[in-house]
Amino acid sequence: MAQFSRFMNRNKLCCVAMGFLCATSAVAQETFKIGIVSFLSGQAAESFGIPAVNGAKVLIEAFNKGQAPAPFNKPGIGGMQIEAIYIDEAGGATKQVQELRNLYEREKVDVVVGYVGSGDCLAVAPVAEELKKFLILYDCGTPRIFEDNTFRYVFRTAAHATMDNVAMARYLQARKIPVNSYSMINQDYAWGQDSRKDFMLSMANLYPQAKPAVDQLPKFGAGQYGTEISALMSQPVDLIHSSLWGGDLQAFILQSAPRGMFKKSQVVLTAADHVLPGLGNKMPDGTIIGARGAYGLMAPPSPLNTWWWNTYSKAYNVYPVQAPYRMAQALMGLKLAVEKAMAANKGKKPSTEIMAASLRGSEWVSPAGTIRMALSNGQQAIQDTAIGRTKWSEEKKMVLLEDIQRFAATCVNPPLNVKSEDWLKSGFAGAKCDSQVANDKKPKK
Amino acid sequence: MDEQKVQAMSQAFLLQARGLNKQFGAVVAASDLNISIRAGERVSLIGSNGAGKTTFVNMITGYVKADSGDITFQGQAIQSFTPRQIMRLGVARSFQIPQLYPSLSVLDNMLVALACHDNRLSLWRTAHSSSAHERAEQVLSRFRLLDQRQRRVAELPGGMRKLLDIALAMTGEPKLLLLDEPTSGVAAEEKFPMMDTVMQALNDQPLTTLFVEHDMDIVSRYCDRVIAFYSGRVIADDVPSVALAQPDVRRYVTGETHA
Amino acid sequence: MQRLLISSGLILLLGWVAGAFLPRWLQFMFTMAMANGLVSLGIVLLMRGGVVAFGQGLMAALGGYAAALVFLHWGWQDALLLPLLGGLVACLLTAPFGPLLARYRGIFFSMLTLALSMVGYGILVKTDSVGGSDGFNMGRVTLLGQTLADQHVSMVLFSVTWMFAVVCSMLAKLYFSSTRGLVTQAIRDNELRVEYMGGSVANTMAINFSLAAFLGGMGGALAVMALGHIDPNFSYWTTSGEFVFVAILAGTQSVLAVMLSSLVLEMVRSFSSAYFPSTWQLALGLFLLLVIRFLPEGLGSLWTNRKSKP
Amino acid sequence: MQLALTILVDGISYASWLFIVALGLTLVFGVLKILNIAHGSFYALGAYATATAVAWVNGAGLPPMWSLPTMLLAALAVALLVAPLTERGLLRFYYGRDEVLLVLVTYAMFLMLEDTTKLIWGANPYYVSEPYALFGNIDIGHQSYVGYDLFLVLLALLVGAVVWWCLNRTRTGKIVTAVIHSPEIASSMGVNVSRVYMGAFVAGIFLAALGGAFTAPMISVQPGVSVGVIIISFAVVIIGGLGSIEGAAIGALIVGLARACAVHLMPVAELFSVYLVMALVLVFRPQGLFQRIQARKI
Repeated sequence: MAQFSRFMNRNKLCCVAMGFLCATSAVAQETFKIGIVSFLSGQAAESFGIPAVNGAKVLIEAFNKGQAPAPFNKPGIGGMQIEAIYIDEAGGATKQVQELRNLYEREKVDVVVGYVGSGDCLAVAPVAEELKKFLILYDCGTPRIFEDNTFRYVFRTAAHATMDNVAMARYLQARKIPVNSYSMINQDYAWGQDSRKDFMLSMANLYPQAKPAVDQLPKFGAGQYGTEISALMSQPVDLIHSSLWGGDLQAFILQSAPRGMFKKSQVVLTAADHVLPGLGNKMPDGTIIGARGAYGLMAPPSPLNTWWWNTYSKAYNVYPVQAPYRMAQALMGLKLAVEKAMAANKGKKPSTEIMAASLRGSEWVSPAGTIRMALSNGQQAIQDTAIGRTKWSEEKKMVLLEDIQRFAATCVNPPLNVKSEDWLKSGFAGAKCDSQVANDKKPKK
Repeated sequence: MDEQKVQAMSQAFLLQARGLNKQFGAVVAASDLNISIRAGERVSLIGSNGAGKTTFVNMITGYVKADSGDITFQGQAIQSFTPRQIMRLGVARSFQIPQLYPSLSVLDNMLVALACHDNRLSLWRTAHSSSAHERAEQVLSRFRLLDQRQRRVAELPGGMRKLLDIALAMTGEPKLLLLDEPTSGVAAEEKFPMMDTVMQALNDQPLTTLFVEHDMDIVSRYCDRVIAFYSGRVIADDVPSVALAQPDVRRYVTGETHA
Repeated sequence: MQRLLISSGLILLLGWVAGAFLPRWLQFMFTMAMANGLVSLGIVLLMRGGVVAFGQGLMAALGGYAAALVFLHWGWQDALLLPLLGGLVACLLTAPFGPLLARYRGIFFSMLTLALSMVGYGILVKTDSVGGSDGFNMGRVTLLGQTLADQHVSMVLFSVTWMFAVVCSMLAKLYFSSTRGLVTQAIRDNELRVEYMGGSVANTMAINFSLAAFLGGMGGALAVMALGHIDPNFSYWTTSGEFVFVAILAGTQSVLAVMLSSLVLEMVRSFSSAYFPSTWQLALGLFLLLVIRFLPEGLGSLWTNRKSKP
Repeated sequence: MQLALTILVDGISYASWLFIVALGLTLVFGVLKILNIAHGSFYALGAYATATAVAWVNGAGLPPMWSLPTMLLAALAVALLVAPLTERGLLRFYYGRDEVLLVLVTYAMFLMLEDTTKLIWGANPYYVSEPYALFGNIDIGHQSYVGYDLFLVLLALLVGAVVWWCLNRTRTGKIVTAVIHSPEIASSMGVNVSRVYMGAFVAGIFLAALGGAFTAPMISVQPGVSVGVIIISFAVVIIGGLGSIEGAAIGALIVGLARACAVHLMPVAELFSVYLVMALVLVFRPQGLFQRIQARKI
């Protein structure tokens, strides 16, 4: 009982301290408070959450010290020091809605950048809108968010998931890989189900003759794939598609490679770049993988990218993969937008209204290439993407990607005001695939 | 014999058990028991441990199903009934180990009994109505438990638990009352006062009583018929003086009590 | 009875007045706490009969989905109507299971309810028409035909939820002291004797199960109205686990304690995840252990002494 | 026919993995009457310990076969270090409480262990796939299986046999079974019940850790591995009957085969096949397959 009451008192103290903290941050203008929400625990922590948060930490530090290259070289955000609060995304949409409200109204943050889970994004978007607060979704995949609603204060600074599977299908076609039959294994929740649907529709457009064979939907976090692998291998197919990620993907590769699945069929993994550094030579050569953007090994070479690559690698002695890149492009877009807004606001800290207005429809250069807030009235980004083929390099002791092919954003994303699914069913109507950059060198480490 | 006669016979008896058999594994708890009880009788079942007394009571009250044979209560066959249905016909019992609601007060125990007996359980009508309290307290006073009514049963001494257990059985105003070793676990000097209380409480209404008992003094003092069990069979069935005098009874039953 | 009515009336008014002075985030936290509290109240109802439902999340999910779906498809948007409807749907859909579950006790009751809720979870994840695992959003409710402005919505939802919480608590209190309520406690102590007294254990258990379902559905609907979003996680076992925890923390002796515990849990979780972002589970777990260790009878035992009836 | 064979093999190999984990769960419940949600966390601990230990063995340049005993030792270490700590320092304060309350206690333990593991090993994935290649591949029908998976089947059989023998053929086993039946009587017969509790808990945790240890080579060890095994091993012991060894075996087989059938014949049903089986069994055998309802003396 004693401990118990003491515990409660500590919480009361917390509240008081917090109240005071809010008061100060409300009057003081020199800080810009960002709430950053991502997975710090659970299955998505290792592959997405923690790398993204790590990325945010180094980048914000660089921003505050003014060490980032132009045009990001102004210290902090327009001179305001950035103060970040990190929240764990684990625990379901219900918890996220509550914590988002607490971030805005208790912690008084100026903007929240976060959310990997599509369900979480769907849930929090209307809340930010109701509170008229600035919200940037940096990662989650589902197209539904902006296709089913219109928002003014909610943005997504990364392309939605449709791109991943369209690009994959286009890659197969561009590389003239024959596909007469294909099997699939995707997790049995929205991400997996959507990826599966997108891929089938894309294949129907580009490989009308290809027949889907085995169609596996293991539950999220299954861990054991022996049975699924048997099912997949029970039918000889040209191609095996999967949108598995993180621990599930790693387990799947570790268990299926020894059984010769990667030799029997061409395996394509739409979101697999983040497992390469860990898996190393356990990653079978010749696997075609996507990174949900031109990220990591597939990022277009540029001074900015080299800087980002080196900064992150130095801090965590592993190179950045999709998650940190996505976080970086969000924070960079935010920084520029806010600074533009401040300029318009005579150097004073701008209101949410102005900040949102200046991010809306804007575009900026990120380590992964140009990000354009092109869709859904300028709230939803499109970006170039790339697909590559794995190759273990003995001397570098790391998995490299070869046959990298880039796809222009307009080639793999639906045009303005067209729903992804309709676009897929329409046979990619209105896609512009002119500016295709073929394989080039990956940035030096 | 033909149906009418069976009917007629069983009408004459309040309770009738015919050809009851029950085995637990190798143990024979009842073999071809034929027992008939007339209304108003005070019968005591005696026998050494494992002779089948409690099993017989359990079979009558539906806790144990007989392997074969049938039981009629007021001419109605009840061997397939659940304890609940049998109780509803007017058969109440007390237990060797008092079956009470330890976390509730004595009064609440009675209120539960009343609520169940009235069989009109309500989601809103309070269980603590003044009429219910009256009825409960009336029964409690008959069993000399009135001043204990606010105590939690868990805190009651053994003798009082026994009384309350019987009191609960009585609230149903049963036609047949079965007492399973009412004095077991009660201190020797308390036995008689306790049985007096019980018997006075019973005297208030015409009630057939069947009780399982070890103490022969209690048997000869409080009942007018004795049925002696030995390994599942009835070895004697008569007025106490006669029954207790029988050699078999002396050998197998009372022998161990007065050696 | 009068006393109960008057006191609840006062509590209701007090809550409304106090709510108006709370910051919005706290208003929302209260709203969620009350909504969840109602779900847990259902568990407490069952606990008084000696069983703990580990699948109460399913009830909340059913109520929530029902409310959200009629909101979207039939245009029933009234904040007072939806919770009742949610409760009713949860109650009716699960009623068939009541008699079955009434046969189970202890860990088996818990596990069977858990299994059912997980099957429900699976089905919801599978159903694209309700958004699969991502669930879907529900718009803003109306109050007696009035649409609600941004700045009012959180206060209105708080008031509505508070009202349902208080009314249900009052009814629960009434039920606890009713004949069936008393028999429920007797069943926890000794169901054999209840049967021997001619009371039907099965009926009582089944009825409690349905009442619990109603409260769960209502709580779920209220939560969804506040969140504006529903997804299958409502029916996931960890969610049910939190509801159970609130019930245990409250104990079976006081209705007020249930709402309080629910609030305490929200607070602890929110602050620990804000101040120890990567070790909040550690903090929460520690808290659970301390409570179970030092408050075996639940918060309620702090102000209701064991002897007196609840 | 070919399909039937594949289903059988897949089912059995999944079942054997499940059995090792579930056995510990059912043992702990049988003796301590605790349905341990934290079981999954100990499974994870076993996997992490293995990751560290085997990495060290490989680093030391020892022959790969050494990694098998190493895994065993890793599991043992977890059991001997962590189990007594949690049992003495935590669980014993809650003995005799209601079963469901204890479920919550272990739920809290689960939350805490999740973060603790993260604090010790961080969030990065660990790989120890070397042992996975130890036994090469074996062809059964048209399928090529990894020898290691089939080795797990043998391991499961061995573990099952050993536990069965200990419980039924040794004096300690007799004592344990006595405690399972009635702690009161056992202690009145002079059995040191708390010692038995401790022992059983250590054994149970060892089995959990063992499961984790031997799964580590086929997965990437990282946060969240624990969650996956909890509910499914619950299903197994509930189906088999809480506290029953043969029950755990049969339960694991049922679940493994049910899942294999779902995956091969009706992939869309995989998500809830297990829960359906569990619900069905409970409906027809409320106490699980290997538990009988004992009448109470009145």
